[in-house]
Amino acid sequence: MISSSALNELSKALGAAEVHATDYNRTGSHLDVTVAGDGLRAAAQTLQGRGFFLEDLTAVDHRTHREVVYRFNLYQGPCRVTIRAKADEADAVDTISDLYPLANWMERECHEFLGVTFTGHPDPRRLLLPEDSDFHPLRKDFVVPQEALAPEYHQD
Amino acid sequence: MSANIAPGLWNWLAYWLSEEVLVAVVGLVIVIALITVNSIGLIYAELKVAAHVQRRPGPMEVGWHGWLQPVMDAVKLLGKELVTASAVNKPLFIVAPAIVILPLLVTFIVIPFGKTLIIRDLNMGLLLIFSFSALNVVGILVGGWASNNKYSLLGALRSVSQCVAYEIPILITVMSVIIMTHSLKMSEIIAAQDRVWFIVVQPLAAILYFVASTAETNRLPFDIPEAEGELVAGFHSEYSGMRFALFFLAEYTNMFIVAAVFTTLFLGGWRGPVLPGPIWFLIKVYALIFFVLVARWTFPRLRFDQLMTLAWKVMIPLAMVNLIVTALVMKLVQ
Amino acid sequence: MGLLRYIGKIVSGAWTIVLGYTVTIPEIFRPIKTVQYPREKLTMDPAYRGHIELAMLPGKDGHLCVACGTCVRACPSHVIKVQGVKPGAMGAKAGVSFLIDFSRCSLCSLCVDVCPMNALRHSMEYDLAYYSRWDSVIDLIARFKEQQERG
Amino acid sequence: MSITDTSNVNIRSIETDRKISRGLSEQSFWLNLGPQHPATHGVLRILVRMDGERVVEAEPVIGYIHRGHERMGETRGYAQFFPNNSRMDYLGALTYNHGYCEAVEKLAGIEVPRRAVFIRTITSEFNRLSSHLLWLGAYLMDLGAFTPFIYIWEERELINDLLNHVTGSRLTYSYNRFGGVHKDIDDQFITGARAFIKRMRKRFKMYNRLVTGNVIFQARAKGVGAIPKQRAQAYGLTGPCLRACGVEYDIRKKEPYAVYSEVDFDIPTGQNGDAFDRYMVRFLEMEQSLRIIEQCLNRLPNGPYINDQAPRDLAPDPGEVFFAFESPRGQVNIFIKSDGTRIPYRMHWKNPSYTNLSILAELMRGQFIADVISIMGSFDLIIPEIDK
Repeated sequence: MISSSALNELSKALGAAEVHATDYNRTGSHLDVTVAGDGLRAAAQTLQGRGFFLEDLTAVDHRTHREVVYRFNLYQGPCRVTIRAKADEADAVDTISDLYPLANWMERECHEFLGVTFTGHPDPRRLLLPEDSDFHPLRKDFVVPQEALAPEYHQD
Repeated sequence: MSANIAPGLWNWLAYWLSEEVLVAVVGLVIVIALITVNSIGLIYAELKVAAHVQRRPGPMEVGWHGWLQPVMDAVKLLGKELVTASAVNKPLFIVAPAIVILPLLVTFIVIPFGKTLIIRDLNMGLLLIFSFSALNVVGILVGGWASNNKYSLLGALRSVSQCVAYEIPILITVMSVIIMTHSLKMSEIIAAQDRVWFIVVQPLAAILYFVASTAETNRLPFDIPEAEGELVAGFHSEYSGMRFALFFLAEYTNMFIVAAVFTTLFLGGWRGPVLPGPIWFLIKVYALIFFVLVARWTFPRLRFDQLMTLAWKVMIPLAMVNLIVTALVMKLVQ
Repeated sequence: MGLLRYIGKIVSGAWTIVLGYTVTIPEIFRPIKTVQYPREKLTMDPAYRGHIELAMLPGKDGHLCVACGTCVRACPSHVIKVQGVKPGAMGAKAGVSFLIDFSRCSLCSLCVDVCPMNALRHSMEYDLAYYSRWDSVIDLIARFKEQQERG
Repeated sequence: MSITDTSNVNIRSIETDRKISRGLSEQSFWLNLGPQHPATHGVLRILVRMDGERVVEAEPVIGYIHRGHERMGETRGYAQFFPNNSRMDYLGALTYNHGYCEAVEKLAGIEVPRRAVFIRTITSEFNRLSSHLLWLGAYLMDLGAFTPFIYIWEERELINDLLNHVTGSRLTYSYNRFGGVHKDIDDQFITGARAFIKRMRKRFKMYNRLVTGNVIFQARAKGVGAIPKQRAQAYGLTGPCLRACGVEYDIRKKEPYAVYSEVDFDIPTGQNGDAFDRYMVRFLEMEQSLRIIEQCLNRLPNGPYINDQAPRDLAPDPGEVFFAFESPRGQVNIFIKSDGTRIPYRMHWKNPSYTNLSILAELMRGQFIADVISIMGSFDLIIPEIDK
């Protein structure tokens, strides 16, 4: 298990704008920080330099804004670093797909489901949804269109 | 007037009823019947071998232990629509199955089922078999090309290069047998095995011929022209109904021919104690085919380039060495 | 040396082919393992979870369903429809119509878990196929009565 | 003959097409592998640009069976998501079930009885075993050997019978419950499991003889689709695909959940990261699974199998949890955010097949079409898991 002083050092190195209290046994991450808009790539670069790999990438729709959540981990042992980046007014966040190729697909997925734009993404096409879809189904304001709901079973 | 016609008619009849023609006609009928029965039997054998290797009973519904299953399949295929996709090259597409099957019919002329049970014991018997069974691949190429399907074309191309590669070791291994028999005549090859079968004298040639001929028949582990995991169904992806059945028929007939040649070359043909010659011949042929059938249900498929490597880097050198050694020994014995 | 390795590779490769045959050829002569399905049928394990049915209890006439609707709320796929009536002013409600749409059921057993009366259980049916989507709607009350008549 | 004619091929992007075709011979053509293809095991489509037998560029096209599991998770109660687990990864349904339960229990702070944890581990490992077995058969079927595919069903049938006896299902189990499991295991299961372990160890020898040592199999698998360690890490591969590259990373060891910290087992790793190493890693993992099951059976404690105090209608306090577990295909991440209601505010799943697939495009470049099949087979892709 990683020491708290090392975590403190790490959060400083990441240029965290905000450090959230986290309990590994409860939330599953050792360090939970929010980085300011343009600090994300720097933080990702720092983590890459220290041998962290990208474990997960997703976004949360907070109704007022979108927040992209990155998880990094070490192969040697559990040291999960959660990095949160708030998307700006245009729902845009810098891409890290050039640093972590895995992020390419994860960002595409994030983009189509939550409408977060990743600035500088090389291939921002739809991945899982139809190519021409213009909706973001995991947004809280997304209303399932009536015709998409399953028909009643009696109408055979 | 009738007196004038009668001798002519008689001569004409006598000509047509002469032994030679009679043998040819009856032979042709028998051959066509044989390839059908052989294919049906082999399909049944394949179904059952596959099933029992995998601890299943296989077809059990039509007839006793499902023995009518392949017949029913044939009937089903006869009843199916002959789908011709709009983008195919129609004449070639239609003629390809015939090109595949017809040369194989010809080869039956020289297969010696028994001491006298042979349609024509030609001087160039062995050569005739190899030249006509090699034509088979033309049909596959034409069919694959005419289908206008990328999978079919890839399958056809693979088939051609595979055939070219494996014809060579086959011919070289056969050469080492011919050196010993001094003849291409089937009956003389069998006669030369009077005392001892050539499989004892030429074990390496026998193995090489067996492997190469399995590759010739496009059977697994060498079935890359129709590798269903990669090319869906290879060269016959677009074929349906009886056209597909003809490809199928050709595959099983080819297996029979290849095994028959092996029997003639290495297993003493129809020779054997107690039982009559033709029975021995068929026993040997089907025993060989059994191993080919089981191979399909045992091994994975080789990759295209590995297949070529096997042919050019293993089979051909070994066959050459075998040929040279045979030639040297023959010279020394003389 | 190279030649020896070349020959060794060929021989060892050929040997693995022979080994392959030694696995498959003996299998041909072993007994068959499969069950010929329509002709023979397996008996299902008592724990098997088929579609739900109303539990039949020895010494009890009717089913235990009181149409409380807990299962309806628990069902992830909204498969269950229950209707109940009160027989009189006093007595408890009893289910008179209990429909499930089996084509949408995922057999998760959540309804059986939540039932406060333990009125539900899983049936042993496993070979269900229908011609119409209608047929997959099963009336559990009718089914229960049928079973009761058969005893 | 119009082999270069692409008009009948659904080209995903003309831009990409132009980019690729630059500097290529006229002979190159598009080939649609899938969505209906014998080797893609489901509706995965791989659009490949071929130059003869070689692949120039490959692009996986996914999403054909996207069902929106995450959205479903955000519209229904916690317990109602159980059936969805097994629809994501139909071969590792119990491991998914297990992981989901652990995640929610962590979020809601539910205690789990010891016996239930052991039962979960045993059933998960059986599920892993059956998943690996099916992969073994399916991979060999891709390579053209049909018979191993049938042989593995014999073992799978035994596992299914055992699991059926406990869970009541044979494929899409929803067996775990918050605070325990749905049903206790009994002596019949334990004796059956022990007999199975004994039998399976013998069968491994048969598989070794029939498959592992076979010269054709080795030729098809060795050196095929070798992933350099750095690329595997960059693409975030997990599971056997990563371990085959020599990275000893297994959630069961690094972040042990259930009883994995108490049992003794090894993480098999490979060196070259090729298809053969992936095969070997999975093959050896099956043996490790047997070891885990055996130890769990020996140490199975008595007691309740479910926490009766666990609330039925779960409404965890606001907060979030990130939980990772090891499915047969690799690391699955569950991220659940609760806002205090009975319905999760946000539920996110990262499925291993999805991330593993993302390297495929890079890996396939320059390979033979036959190797593409071998690579895809060795990845053990589960399409519903990719498409979510």
